[in-house]
Amino acid sequence: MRFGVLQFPGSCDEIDALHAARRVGDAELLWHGTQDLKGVAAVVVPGGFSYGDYLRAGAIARFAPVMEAVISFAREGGLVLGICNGFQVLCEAHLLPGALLPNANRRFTSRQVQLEVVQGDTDFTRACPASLSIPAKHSWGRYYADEATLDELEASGQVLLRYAPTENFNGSLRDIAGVRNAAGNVFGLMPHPEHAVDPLTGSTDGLCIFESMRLAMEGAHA
Amino acid sequence: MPDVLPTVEDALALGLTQAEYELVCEKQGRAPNQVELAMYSLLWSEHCAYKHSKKLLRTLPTEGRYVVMGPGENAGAVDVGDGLVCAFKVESHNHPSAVEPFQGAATGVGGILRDIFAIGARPIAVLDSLRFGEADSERSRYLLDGAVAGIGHYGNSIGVPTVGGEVYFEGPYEQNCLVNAMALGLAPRERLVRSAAAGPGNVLVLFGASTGRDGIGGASVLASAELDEGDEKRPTVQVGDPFEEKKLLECSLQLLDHGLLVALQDLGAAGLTSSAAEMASKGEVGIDIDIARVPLREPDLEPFEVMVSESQERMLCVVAPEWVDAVLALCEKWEVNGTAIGSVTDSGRLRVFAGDELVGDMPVRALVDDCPLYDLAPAAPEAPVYPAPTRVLAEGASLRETLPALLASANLASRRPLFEQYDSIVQSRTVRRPEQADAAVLQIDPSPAADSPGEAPAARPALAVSIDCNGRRVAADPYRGTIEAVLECAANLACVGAEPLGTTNNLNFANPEKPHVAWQLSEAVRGLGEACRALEAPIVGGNVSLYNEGASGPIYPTPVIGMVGRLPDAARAGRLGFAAEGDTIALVGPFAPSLAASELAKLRGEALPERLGDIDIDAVRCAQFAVRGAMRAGALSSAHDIAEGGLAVALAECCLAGGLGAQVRLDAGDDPFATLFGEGPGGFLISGTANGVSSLGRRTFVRIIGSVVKDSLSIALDGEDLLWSLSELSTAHQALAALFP
Amino acid sequence: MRARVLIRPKAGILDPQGEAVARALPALGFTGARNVHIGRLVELDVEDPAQLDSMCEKLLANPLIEDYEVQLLDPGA
Amino acid sequence: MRARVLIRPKAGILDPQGEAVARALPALGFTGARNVHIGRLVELDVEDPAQLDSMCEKLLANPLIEDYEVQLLDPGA
Ligand SMILES: Nc1ncnc2c1ncn2[C@@H]1O[C@H](COP(=O)(O)OP(=O)(O)O)[C@@H](O)[C@H]1O
Ligand SMILES: [Mg+2]
Repeated sequence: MRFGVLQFPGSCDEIDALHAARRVGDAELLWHGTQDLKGVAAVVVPGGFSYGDYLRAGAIARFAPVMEAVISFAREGGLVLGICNGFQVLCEAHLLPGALLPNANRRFTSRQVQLEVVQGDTDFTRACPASLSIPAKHSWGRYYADEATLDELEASGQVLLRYAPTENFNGSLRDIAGVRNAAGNVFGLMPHPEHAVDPLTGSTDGLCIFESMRLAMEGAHA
Repeated sequence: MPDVLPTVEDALALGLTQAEYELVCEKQGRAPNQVELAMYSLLWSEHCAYKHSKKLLRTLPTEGRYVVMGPGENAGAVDVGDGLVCAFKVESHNHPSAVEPFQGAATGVGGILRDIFAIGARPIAVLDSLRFGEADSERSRYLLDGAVAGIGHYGNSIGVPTVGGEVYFEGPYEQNCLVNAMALGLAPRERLVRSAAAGPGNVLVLFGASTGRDGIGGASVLASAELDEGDEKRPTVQVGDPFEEKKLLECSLQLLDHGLLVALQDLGAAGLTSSAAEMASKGEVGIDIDIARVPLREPDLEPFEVMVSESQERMLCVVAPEWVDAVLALCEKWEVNGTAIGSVTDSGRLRVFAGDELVGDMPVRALVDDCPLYDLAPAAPEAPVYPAPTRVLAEGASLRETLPALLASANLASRRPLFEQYDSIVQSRTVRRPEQADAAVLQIDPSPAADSPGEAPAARPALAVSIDCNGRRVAADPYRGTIEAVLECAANLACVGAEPLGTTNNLNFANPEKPHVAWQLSEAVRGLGEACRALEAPIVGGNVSLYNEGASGPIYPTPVIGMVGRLPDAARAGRLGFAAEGDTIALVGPFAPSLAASELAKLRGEALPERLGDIDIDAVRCAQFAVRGAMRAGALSSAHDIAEGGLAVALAECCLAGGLGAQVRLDAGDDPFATLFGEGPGGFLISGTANGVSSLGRRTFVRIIGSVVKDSLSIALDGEDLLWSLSELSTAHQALAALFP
Repeated sequence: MRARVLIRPKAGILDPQGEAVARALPALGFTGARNVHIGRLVELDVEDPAQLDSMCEKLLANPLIEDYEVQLLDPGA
Repeated sequence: MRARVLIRPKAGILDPQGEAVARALPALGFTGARNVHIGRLVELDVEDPAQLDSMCEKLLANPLIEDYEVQLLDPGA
């Protein structure tokens, strides 16, 4: 039951994600230049600035050798979690619908946000309570998809997390903080659950996402 | 190489004096050529040679039980236990930030981070210290916006949290803003590396970004005439690339982990010139550099330009010949350009080649050690140096009106609109974020082993850090004002339960050749040394930035103090906010509030006083000791030091941070305004259970003044009852949001 | 051959940068500016201009949120 | 009148964005791209095109590190 956490040269939160995953299971880093996922049962695409992200967040990272492997892994049903920059990368790689745009407030913003768990019966949220307090920190976090796509995402239960009223500082459409793909095995969110796993450094509300993934991995192997 | 040698006029234009130029000729045994003159002019500049400050700096205490590396290296370092050291330093990027605030501040952060990993430490935190003109000035707002965005851009992108800082708005900084950045890093003790080159025959490897005309500024007078013709003045703004630096950082640390380096040095001010010369000087060796091998970003750089370019994100290392391939291979892994550009020699000379041609040849000693040092001619000013500020608080404002006015003033309002632009939590060490406590607290191990069930959780050692300086108080009294700045840093550490390990400082002053500035500088350094000695918090490094003045006069003297401390258990790190209804509130320490040089005096448009009140450093230290001890023992719910705005502002801050109110009774004293809003060192506001609070009693002054209540702040002052709702205070406190539309 | 790519936010997508500029202009005394939009400009030398469209689709622009326009610049210019 | 402003990093100034794209292109199979530079594109309606230069100097561009070029677009276009 191992998590693999991708490491790009400009990743920043990969060690945090590694340690968060280790609270519920085994985890190791996967270098961006490799195509070998080393048999992990779930992949985490972490936060940071993968390749500097100067052009558009996530635009260059999606072409990394490791992403080719992640794309096949996801197509075969493997669990993939994208956090912040990882979410952007997964959207750019078309593993998730929509795109992320610069924050409506035009600034990098770092803030503890209150989230509502919209779907509690998924591989990423099964262990979560109804609401979570988790930090968000980004400058490109405005979730966008066209109206038809948004309707469909909502109708098919693909919106897993929403910003609670007044918490949506980045201007995400329909307050979307996290979405999954239609198959249900790929999930991206802008807030950072890996930074909410220890009471000493904040809340522990993020742990439930890793815990949900662990349950899913065990279920898949049972 | 041009046949014509530069003239004495060129030397003067480059900032050397006539006498210095003659000394250069004497050391060279001839007139220097273009490359040599460019290099001398930079290494003999105030910035590199500390001509006006070195003698003073020698008076500072630099040794102590925790010091592992003192001044002289890229950063200082202190022992933090478990085989680890903490490296830290503060540095200024004032001038570049005044020219282009975003890039200036961003590259300031980049520069201080390189100093940290140049000694082998992984950067774990950044703090910023900013000064601008009054907040209603358009230029101040432009500079503030750019500087904050730039700091955030660099720190956020490279994955180092910005955990604290300070910003003040005062008229004397209008034409000369200050942008100082401090960084901390951690290293296993055995990974620490020095910058001294050694081993003739060893290879000099330059790695990182390619070299362009960045920051050539002053030296551009040397550019050959043909190139200048018709050319508009070349842009020399340095642009930061945090992604390049992130790779450089990881690459540098891996090179050290693999034991591949003899010495490591960052390229900062004066680029290759200063890095190579410093490395050679510290190792008492010579260095040959072939500039033809330096990777260039644009063609046609002249030899002197390559030597003085301040292109960012570059490092220089010394490698034994047999390890060069391994070094270059690691550079390749991190997609960092690495090139062997020279070698260590036993000649004691710095020789610059362009291919086969020798284009510069200088004794290392002359370059680094022989710049003349100057004595200051200090004299206290006879007339006030700084004009009184404009009055902004209505005449006759009541006690009740004054508190929200202070909370809304630019120097006191919440810094949230700034620090929300910084990632303060990446790396998972941040136990206290901005506005949670007086000092930032970082646990040393971000992923401690899980506690075994049934056993008490293991203690998690942590670092605490604070950066501080109230320039107005230093202007009023450089000696006592500087002592106060050091005491305030230590007080901030005490509030979270931390004991000081070491201190860094950035001396931002105006032109030291002016007697009153020389006086400010020497008085400040005297205070700095005295306070650091008393607190046993020695100086392990720092920076000096002089000539900060504009047409309308000098900046406030601003010796920015950064202090790092340690606490045994992050689980007991103090908070500043009131935590529980019913808790007892006490005023602790030898606090003697006065309105002299206070924030209220500023709002009232009062000129600076002639001096500050006397300070009993020992009594202050006892209070800090008591607060620290009680916090470590888990006896307190909160602790906050009383600073700008005095007791009433401190009370309001504790209320707002905790989302609770307070009910307090005080003696009005001679002047109720001084009682509520007077400032001075040594005061703490603590809360806790009655038992917890009384545990401090024997060691310092403790006055119980009230208790924590639900949702308003009330102060009974003899006959007068004052009441504010939390929402009124909170609205006032958020005033800075208006600066970031 | 020198080429220029103009990349603009798709119509209908909120453009906070453009709006901020539109808000800031009057304060500086510039009146009458409207419909301000901010995008990206990419300029590069290419050997094979036929590749430009696919470069845009794959990397330079995100067709979901951005439109692009390729201009080939006169080599003599 | 519709106007377009092209804002580019000044020659000689480091352009990390352009370098990042130049490095990424070959990996995607696009060879031969050189001198890649990334700037900003501002498009707006103005009443008085004579104001554009001063708008650029004051707000749209950062003249210290950027050059700008104003294009007036044919109103019929
Ligand atoms: N105010 C000061 N107090 C103590 N040490 C200082 C001070 N200013 C500079 N130093 C020390 O002098 C040395 C040279 O500083 P600096 O030129 O800023 O180094 P660098 O080029 O590595 O940034 C450093 O070791 C620094 O710590
Ligand atoms: Mg250095």
